[in-house]
Amino acid sequence: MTTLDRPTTDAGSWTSDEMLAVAAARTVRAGQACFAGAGLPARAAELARRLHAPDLLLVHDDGRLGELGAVSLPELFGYWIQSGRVDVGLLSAAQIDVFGNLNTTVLGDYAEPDLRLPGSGSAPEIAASCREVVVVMRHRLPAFVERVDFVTSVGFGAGPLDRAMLGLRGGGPRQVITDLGVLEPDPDSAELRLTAVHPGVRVEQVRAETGWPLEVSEDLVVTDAPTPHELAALRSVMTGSGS
Amino acid sequence: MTTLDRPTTDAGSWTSDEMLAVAAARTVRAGQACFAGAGLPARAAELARRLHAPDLLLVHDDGRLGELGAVSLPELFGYWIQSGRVDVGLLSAAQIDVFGNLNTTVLGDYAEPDLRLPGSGSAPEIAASCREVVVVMRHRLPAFVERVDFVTSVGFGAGPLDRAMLGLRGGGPRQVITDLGVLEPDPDSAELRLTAVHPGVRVEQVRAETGWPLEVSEDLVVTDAPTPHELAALRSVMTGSGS
Amino acid sequence: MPLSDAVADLVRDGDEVALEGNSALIPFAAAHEVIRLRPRDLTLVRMSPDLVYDQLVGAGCARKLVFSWAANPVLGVTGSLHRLQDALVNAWPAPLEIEEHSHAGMTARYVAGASGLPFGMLRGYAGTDLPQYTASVATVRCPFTGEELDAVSALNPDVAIVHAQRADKSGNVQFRGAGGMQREAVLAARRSLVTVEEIVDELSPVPDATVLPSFAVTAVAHAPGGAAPSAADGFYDRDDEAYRAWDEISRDRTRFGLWLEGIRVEGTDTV
Amino acid sequence: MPLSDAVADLVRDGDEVALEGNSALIPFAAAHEVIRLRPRDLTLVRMSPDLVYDQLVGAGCARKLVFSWAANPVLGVTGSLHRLQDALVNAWPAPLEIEEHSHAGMTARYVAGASGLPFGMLRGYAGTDLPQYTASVATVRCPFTGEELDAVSALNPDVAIVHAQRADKSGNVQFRGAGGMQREAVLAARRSLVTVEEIVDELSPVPDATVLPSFAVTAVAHAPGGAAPSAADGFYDRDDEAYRAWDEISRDRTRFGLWLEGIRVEGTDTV
Repeated sequence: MTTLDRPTTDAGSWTSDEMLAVAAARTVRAGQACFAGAGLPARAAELARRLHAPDLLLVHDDGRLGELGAVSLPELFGYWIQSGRVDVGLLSAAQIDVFGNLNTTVLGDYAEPDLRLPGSGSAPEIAASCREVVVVMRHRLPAFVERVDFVTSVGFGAGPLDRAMLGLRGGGPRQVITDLGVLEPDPDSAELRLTAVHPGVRVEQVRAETGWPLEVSEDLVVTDAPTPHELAALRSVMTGSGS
Repeated sequence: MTTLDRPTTDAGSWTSDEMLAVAAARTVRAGQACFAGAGLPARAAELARRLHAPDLLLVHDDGRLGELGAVSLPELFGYWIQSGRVDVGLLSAAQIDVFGNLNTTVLGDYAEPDLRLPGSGSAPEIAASCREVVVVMRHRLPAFVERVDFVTSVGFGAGPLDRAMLGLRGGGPRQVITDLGVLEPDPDSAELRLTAVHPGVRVEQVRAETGWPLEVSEDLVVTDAPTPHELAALRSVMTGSGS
Repeated sequence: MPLSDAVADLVRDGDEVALEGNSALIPFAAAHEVIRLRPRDLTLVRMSPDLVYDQLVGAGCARKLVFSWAANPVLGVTGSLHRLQDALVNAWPAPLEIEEHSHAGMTARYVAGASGLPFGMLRGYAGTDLPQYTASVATVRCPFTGEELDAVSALNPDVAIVHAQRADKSGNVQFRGAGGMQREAVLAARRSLVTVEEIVDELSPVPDATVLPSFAVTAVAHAPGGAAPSAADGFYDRDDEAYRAWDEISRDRTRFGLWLEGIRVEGTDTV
Repeated sequence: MPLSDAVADLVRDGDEVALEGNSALIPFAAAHEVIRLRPRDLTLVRMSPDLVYDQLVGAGCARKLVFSWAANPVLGVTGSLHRLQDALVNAWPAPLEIEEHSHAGMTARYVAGASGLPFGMLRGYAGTDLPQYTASVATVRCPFTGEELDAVSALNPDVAIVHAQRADKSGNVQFRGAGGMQREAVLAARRSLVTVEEIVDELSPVPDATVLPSFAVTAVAHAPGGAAPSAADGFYDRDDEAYRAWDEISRDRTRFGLWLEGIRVEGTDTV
C-alpha cells in the first residue's frame, strides 16, 4: 500500500505521518511486552525500540517472543495474550467509534458489504486482554464514526461499565494516536475526547475529521514536535522495513 | 520393589512372571502406538519392541513420542491420548474387578485408608481414550476382586453399555494378561472370563485366585509356552532395564 | 507418492479442506493440484487465506470460506485479495459463504479438533459483533465460578494439507520455524497430506522444530519449492515480488482467467 | 539473588506452593530452603510429589497436598513415600488433606491457570470415583453438541518454584528435556522462583528447549546441582542410589528426624 504523507500545515520538516509515528512510539514504555498490529502500529513499536525502549519485548502473532524464540500458537494466545501478560497492544482499524470500538471486518452491511476488510486477526483478543491498548490510525472523517459498522474489537462497548460486564480483563484503549492529535477516554463517560493536538493542528480541523461531536479536554496540550533524533530514527525504520 | 518369581508348576525353564511378560508382549502389534505404564507393562512393551514390533511407537508420559522427540504435556494429553490416537494402553493396577475397572488409588476407605496407593497418574485418560487397553498384572486373590475399592480407571463400569453412556471413546480392556492366564470381556455381559491358561496352570488354580465366580470360555485354550527366542529377548530386557 | 495422485486421492467434492501454515510454509504446489483437480463446493478453512485461497476461490472450487484474517500480507490490509472480494461482493465466479473467527478462536477450534473435544473456549468474542454472524460461536459457563466464556466449535476438516521442510523415509515429518497450526490441522483432520522440501534417511533434532509421527499422517509427497512464493525456513524466503505481482493478476477477471488457464492447462506453476 | 533470600521473600505461611518438574528438574535445593524457612500450613501442589514432597510433608510444612501420582519412581508403585503414607494414614506429624487428579487433569488445570481461564476440560474422569472426592472436578456441557465433559478448576498457586538448566543475565530462562509443567506452573502462579544450573551471557537455541522470558518470572537464583538427586538434562543424571537410600530414611520416623535436623541445623543437603 502506497503511503501518501501530506506535508503538515506547520513549516516543520516532518510530515503528519511522521508525527503520528513519533507520538505513538512515545506511548510505549521501556521494558514492556508489546503486541503491534501490521502497518502503523508495527512501525511505532519498532521506533520505540530504537529510541527509548531497546528492551521492548515484541510479541508476534506467529508466536515469536522478541528474539527469545517462539511458542506455539495455542500457547501464544493462551499463556501470553489471554492471560493478560502483554502490557500494551498497538492496534489500527478501518473505523473507530466514540467508545474506541474498532472495525476491521466490513464496511456497510455484513451480508452485502460495500467493502470487505481483512477481518479479526488477533485484534479482538488483544483488545480484550492486553493491559492497555493504544490505537494508531490516521484521522479521517470516514474512519472516525459515531458507531462502527461492525465491532471487531471492543473498546468500551457503549459505556464505562461495559468492559467489566463483558468480562474483558484488559484495560481497553488508553489513547488513540492520530496524525492530528491524541484522543483519550473520558473516565466518566468512556467517550473519546481530544486531549492533545499535534503542532500546527487546530481543534476545528480535528472536529472536521471526526464523525461525532468531539469533546475537548480542558487540559488540551500541544504535542511536542518530533526531535531530530526521533525523526532520524523513524526514517531509518522506514527505510529498513520498506513501509 | 523386589520381584519374587515363583517357578511354574510346569517343568519348563521359565517363571510365571516370564510367561506373563511374553504373553503380554504378544498382544502388542507391529506398527502400533503404545502407552505402557511403569513396571510390568513397560517390560512387556519393551519386549514386544525387541521381538516382533521394532517399529512400536512408545508414547511416554513425559511427552516423548518414541525416538522422534517430545511434545509438551498439554499436547501429549490432548493431541495424542485424548484424541484416541494411541492404539493400545498397557496398564497395571493394585486391584481389578469383574468389569475390568482398575484401582491404583487406595485400599480400604478413601478417607481412612488401609494403604494409600500412588493415585491416578495417566491411567484414567489411557483407559478412557486408547483404542484398546491390555491389563498386565499378577493373578492374586487380593487383587482380583468383585468390586474395586476405588475406580481409578474405568474398564466397563458396571456393564456392557456403560462406556458409551459415560462418553468414553476408547474400546476399553481387550485382554487381561496375568501370570496364570488370559481374561477377556464377555461381549454380552462385559464381565471378564477366562479364555486361556498358561501351560501347567489349572482352571481351579485361577479360580482360587479370583475373587468373583469366574466364568470359563467354551473355547479355553492353553497359551503357547515362551519360545527360547522370546525368553532370550526377555532376559536381555530385564538385565538392561534393571527390573 | 506423486503430488497429483495424493491430492486426487484425498480431496473430494464438498469436502471441508484446510490448507494451513501461517504466513510461511503455505502449500501452494498442492493448492495448484487442487485447482487442476477441479473439485466443487469445497469449504476452505484457513486462518489467513492469503493468495492461496484467493486462487482457489477465483478458480470456483469453493462454496464457503472459514477464516480469521484475509489479506495479501505483503500489500497491506484492505481489499487486497481481489478474487475473495469479487466473490463476496459480486458472487463471482460463485457466491461465497463465510464463517469468520479471530486467530485465537481458530486456534482454539483446531486445538479442540486435534484433542477430541467438541469445543474450545477463550476470552475475546464478548462484546464483538462476530457471534451474531457466526454459528460456531456460543458461550459456556464455568461450573466453578459461574463466569461466562466464549465457546467455539471444534474444527475437524475432512482433509488437511500442509507443507513441511522434511520427512524421513518412514513418513515422519519435521516442521521448522515459528507459527502455524500445521500439526493441529493434520491431527484434527480425517485425512491429511504433507508436502515436503526433502525426504531424508533420518530426522535430526534442530531448534524450534516440531515433529509429526508418520502414523498421524495419511500421505507424504515430495514437492521441493512447494511452499513458494511463501517462505520455507531454511530453504527459501518469501518472494515479495510475486505477492505484489499477484495483485495485478487478481485485480482483473480476465488476467486471472489467463493465469488460471496456465495452471490448469499447461501445468505451469507461476506464482 | 541468593536462594535462601529468594525463598524467604516468596514463600509465606498458608501459601499454595507448586514445585514442578516432572521426574527430572525437581527443585530439591529450593525445597530444602523451604524446609529451613519452616513455613506452616502450605498447600503443596505437584503432579508427581516424589521424594521432594515426602520431605516437605514429613517436615510438617504442609496442610494439604494436590497431586496426581505419588510414589518413589525408582522403587516402584506402592507405599513408597513413607512420610506421605504416615501423614495420610496416621496424621503424623500432622493431618494431611488431599486433592487428587489425574496427570491429564493436573495438566489441564495448569494450562487453564496459565491462560487466564477459570477451568479446563478433558475426557477421562467420567465413571471414575475421583469426582466424588475431589471438589475441583465438575462437568460442563458442550453448547454445540450437548455432550458432557469433565471440567477441572484452574490452578493459580501463590508461588511456583522450578529448576532450569540456565538463565541469561536478564533473567530469561531456558528449560531443556522432555516433560514437565514448569513453564505452566510459573505462568499460572502469582509469584515464581526459578533456580538454574548456570547463568550465561546469552541463551543459544538448542533442540527440545523452551524459554520463559524474564518478565514472566519473579526471581532467578543460581543453584548448581539444585535438582539433584533428580536429573538435569545436560548436567547430571538421576541418582538412583539416593532414591533407594531415601526409602530407608523415610521409612522410619527417627531416621527421618535425623535427616531433617541435618537439613535444618547443619544446612547439609544430603539427598
